[in-house]
Amino acid sequence: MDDLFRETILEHHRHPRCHGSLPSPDVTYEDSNPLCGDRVRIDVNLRDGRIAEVRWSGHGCSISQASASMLCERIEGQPLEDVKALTRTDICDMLGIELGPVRLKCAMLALKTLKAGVYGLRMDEEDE
Amino acid sequence: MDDLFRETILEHHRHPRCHGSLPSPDVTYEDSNPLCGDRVRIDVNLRDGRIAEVRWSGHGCSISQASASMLCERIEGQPLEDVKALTRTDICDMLGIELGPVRLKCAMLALKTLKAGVYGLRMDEEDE
Amino acid sequence: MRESDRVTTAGAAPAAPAAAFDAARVRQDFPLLMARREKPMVYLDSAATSQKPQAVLDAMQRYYTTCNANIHRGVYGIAEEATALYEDARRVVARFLHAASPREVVFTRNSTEALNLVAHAWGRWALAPGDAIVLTPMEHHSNLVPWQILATERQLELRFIPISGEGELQLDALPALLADGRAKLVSLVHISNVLGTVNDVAEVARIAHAHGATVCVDASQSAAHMPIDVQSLGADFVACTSHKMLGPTGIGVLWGRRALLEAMPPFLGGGEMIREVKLTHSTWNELPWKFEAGTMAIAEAVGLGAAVRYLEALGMDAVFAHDRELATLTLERLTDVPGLRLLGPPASRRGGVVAFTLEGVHPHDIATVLDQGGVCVRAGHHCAMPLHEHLGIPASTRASFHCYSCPEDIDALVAGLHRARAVFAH
Amino acid sequence: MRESDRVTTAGAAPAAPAAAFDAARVRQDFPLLMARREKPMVYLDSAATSQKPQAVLDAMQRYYTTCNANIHRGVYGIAEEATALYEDARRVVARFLHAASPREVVFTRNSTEALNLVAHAWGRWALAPGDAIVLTPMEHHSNLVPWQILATERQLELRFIPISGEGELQLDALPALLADGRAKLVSLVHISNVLGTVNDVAEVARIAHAHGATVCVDASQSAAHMPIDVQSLGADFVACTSHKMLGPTGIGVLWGRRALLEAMPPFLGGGEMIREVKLTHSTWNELPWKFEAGTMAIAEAVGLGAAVRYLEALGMDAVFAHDRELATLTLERLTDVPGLRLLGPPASRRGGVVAFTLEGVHPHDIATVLDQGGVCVRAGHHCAMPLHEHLGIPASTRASFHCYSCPEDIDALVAGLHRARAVFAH
Ligand SMILES: Cc1ncc(COP(=O)(O)O)c(C=O)c1O
Ligand SMILES: Cc1ncc(COP(=O)(O)O)c(C=O)c1O
Repeated sequence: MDDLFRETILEHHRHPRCHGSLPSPDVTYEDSNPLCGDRVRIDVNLRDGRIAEVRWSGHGCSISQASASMLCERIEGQPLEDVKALTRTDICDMLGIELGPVRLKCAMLALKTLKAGVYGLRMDEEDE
Repeated sequence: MDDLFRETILEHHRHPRCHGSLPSPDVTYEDSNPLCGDRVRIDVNLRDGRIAEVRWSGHGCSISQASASMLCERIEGQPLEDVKALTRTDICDMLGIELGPVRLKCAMLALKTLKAGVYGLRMDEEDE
Repeated sequence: MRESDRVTTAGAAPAAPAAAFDAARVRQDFPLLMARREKPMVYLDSAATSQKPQAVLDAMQRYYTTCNANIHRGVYGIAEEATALYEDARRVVARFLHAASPREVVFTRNSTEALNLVAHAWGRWALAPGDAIVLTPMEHHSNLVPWQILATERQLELRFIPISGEGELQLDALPALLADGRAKLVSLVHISNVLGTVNDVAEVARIAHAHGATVCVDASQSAAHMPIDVQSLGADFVACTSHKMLGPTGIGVLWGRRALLEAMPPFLGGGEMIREVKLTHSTWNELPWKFEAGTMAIAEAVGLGAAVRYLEALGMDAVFAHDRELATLTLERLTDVPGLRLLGPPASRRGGVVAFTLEGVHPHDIATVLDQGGVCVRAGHHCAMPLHEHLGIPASTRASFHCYSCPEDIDALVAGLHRARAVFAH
Repeated sequence: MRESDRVTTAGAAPAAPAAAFDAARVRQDFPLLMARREKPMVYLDSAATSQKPQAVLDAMQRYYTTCNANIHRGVYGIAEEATALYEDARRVVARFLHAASPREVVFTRNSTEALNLVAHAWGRWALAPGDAIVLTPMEHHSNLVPWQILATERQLELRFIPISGEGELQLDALPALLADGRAKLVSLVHISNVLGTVNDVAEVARIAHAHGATVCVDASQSAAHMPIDVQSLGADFVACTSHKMLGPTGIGVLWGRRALLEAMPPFLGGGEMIREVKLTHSTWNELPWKFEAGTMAIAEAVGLGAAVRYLEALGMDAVFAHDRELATLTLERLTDVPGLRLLGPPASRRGGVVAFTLEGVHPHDIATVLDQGGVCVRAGHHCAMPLHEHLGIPASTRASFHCYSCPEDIDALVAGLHRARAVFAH
């Protein structure tokens, strides 16, 4: 159990942070993982080049949902350029686990959705 | 050399029997082997339920051409029902050699053409 | 059967003929399952792909090391051998499916390509705007998406046979779907890869044919697990896929009625499928080669031939009985797991596939916990999103069996499910 | 290179860098060629299909016996391993072709399917009635028939770049073929599988692009034998096929520019290539999976990856130099055989393919006599009927080489040709 279900992942899964939606968000974007159906929507308000508020919702496995929760908790209030610089490595560090190519897609869904929504950015394969 | 190029095959190849065409044949049919391009045309005149005259032409390897020559020599004057009964085994016996699946198609081209022309018969896989 | 055999067999298994099937012994033919590992391998994902017996690997290895050559056009020794092996595999598959002739057996890449072949070559030729195609909501995407693409392109209507809450076709509704004569095709799955439901394809074919519709069957799951007789099924096209049949990846089969295959235009163009090529036009080869463009999966055909021979030696009746026995046991054992919802019909009407959900634990997480105990199951939509939508769930967890699966595998599954509940208990 | 390496290499082969390539040693990696037989095996049909090194067979065997599982959707250990191996093969192929990204690399069944994919997905999307496609008369049927089918369906015109008597493209004629702006595609073979001609694809692409036409390259022969850089070739699509590249049957590759692949609709529909499926419509997955429907040739991808690594270790420059050396030698030696007519250009402008006719002896008969001496060559139209018609011959005999071919193979060929003349002397 120790590896994939670290207590912090289970904790975020049980008590997700920044969960929900924003009334009239500056940006809202939704994406899914075609292979497993995990789905994440992220609402963002921007102010002064920062992520002022962020809320997420969705369904899927504990990895995809905990990753969304941790990511949103981390970026709220952060400058956009720091968010833009986030990579696969940051997500893996945040989760604190090693992932194979299939579960990695679950883990990366939230960041992918965020970047596509906020910057219209497509992540290239190095980041996935 | 002994196997495939028996003297009788080479002999028919050098001096084909019933070679040429008929001025106004009752039946004329041409077919080719799509895999190697061997081609045979057979002209037939029918009389009293017999193959009265038969001539063939074409191009291809010694097996396909010798087989056409031997077949035509054998069937000229024969009753149609005997011709209809000819099978793969008869052709192999006539050539006197064992053939793999690829060369077998060369050997069978003349009989296939004859049957398609005279009876509109499609040979099933057992005969090929 | 010789007298002495009969005596021995009868003596060994007087009341339970299925006991003749010894999965523990069968298992020994499968090197992946027998390999020494840190934790034991409990493979319960045969509906996704099956493991391969040594005989299949050996057949391919032998091909590559003794007679690898391109086929049909080489006149030298190993090319003749390779051609003979490839065409022999076709004959073995024809026998296995009870095809009228090997000419009705077309090799494809997989089931998906076989179904696309029907959609492209038959569909674009036989269907006109306003026609309809009848499908079911339990189709694998491979028997859904090709028809959606065709429907958009040709302005066809898609109709669906309704299914019951247990996931069985409601065939009383079929005549009404066919009544206006616009439905020219009924295409359906034989065994659902999620529900395990065994559809009554013969009855569907009877009704469809009575209304003049052609019948296409996705036998991806069934051909791998039960006897298939394309004649008595009454279908016009049947698709199956080697990698679920103990054979290699990279090859599948389309069986079609000869008259249909002959009338249809070809699908892919290239070497092999032609009779004569000019610069601007061509004529087509005979069946089945008309549908086989370019260098085919030769080694894979040889491997599939060996797999089919292996299955024939086991006996498909026995394989199916074994699957169903394990499904029965699994359904029984899973009722002990709190919060578990079973999908699909009772074991008596299904194949070796059992899918379920577990309250409060996402299927991916179940599969991950199970994996930590060495148990391999599939989690997700199993390429059947519309079915999951119909069932009101985003995903499910699925255990599936083949001839090498054992009751011990199910013990490990049940233990893993209890563990998953514990990990995710709130 | 470390200093010590440089010294050693320089010391071992001071004047002849090609001598570093030791075909006799390479040959030992190929079990089929090394197997003990009654008569020695002289394999001169590598343009039809190549033999496979042990490393390729081992990679596939290892896949099947340690981590065979369906990919992309399994979350358990061996499914993650299988997915990683499959996607690693894609990365290796991308590197080999110098693709900008692995996303531009689509796995297909063979070259033929890759070219059909372009004709179906790009062609039906990009071309309208009245448009034209420019081809050459030296195309393999696989790069001819798909365009013929499309041309008939869409009322397109086919145009052909003329070729010289020696079988080389007359590129001065190309601008005129493109001048009216109706030609939207130029599709041509890189190395002819009959003539051996190496076409100047980069120059064709330059001219075509200047006229706004897209460029598709059939690299079936070239990718197996010379360095390919899709960037410097300037093509938009490139097709190649594993079984000629020392890899297994059952898999091929389409490389395409990312922007084009993204804009095109999908080809085959089914599992894997979708994002979301509803009952009556679907959305597509990202590249490259949008073009990979159903369970792909997983073991074969692993085998192809191993083959590409093997080729990279040999060095594609060295492989091509070796091919050309053997072609040079063969052309020299064949001039000694009376009645022999060589097809194609001088060795300095060709790859490792030498086709010819012999007066008075049909190519099939030549191949059969050669086979009796253990020499495997191909006889026929080599899936290039229009080229043979252009050359005024129904068929030809072809000898072709790969990294394991040796000068002794050519001795055996020449001896066999003298024998064939003797048998068929009138
Ligand atoms: C030039 C050329 N193009 C296309 C092909 C077709 O390759 P495949 O049969 O693997 O699709 C071949 C080989 O047969 C070839 O030599
Ligand atoms: C019912 C069903 N149909 C079609 C397929 C597709 O098979 P393949 O991926 O081999 O084309 C599968 C398996 O994935 C299946 O279970």
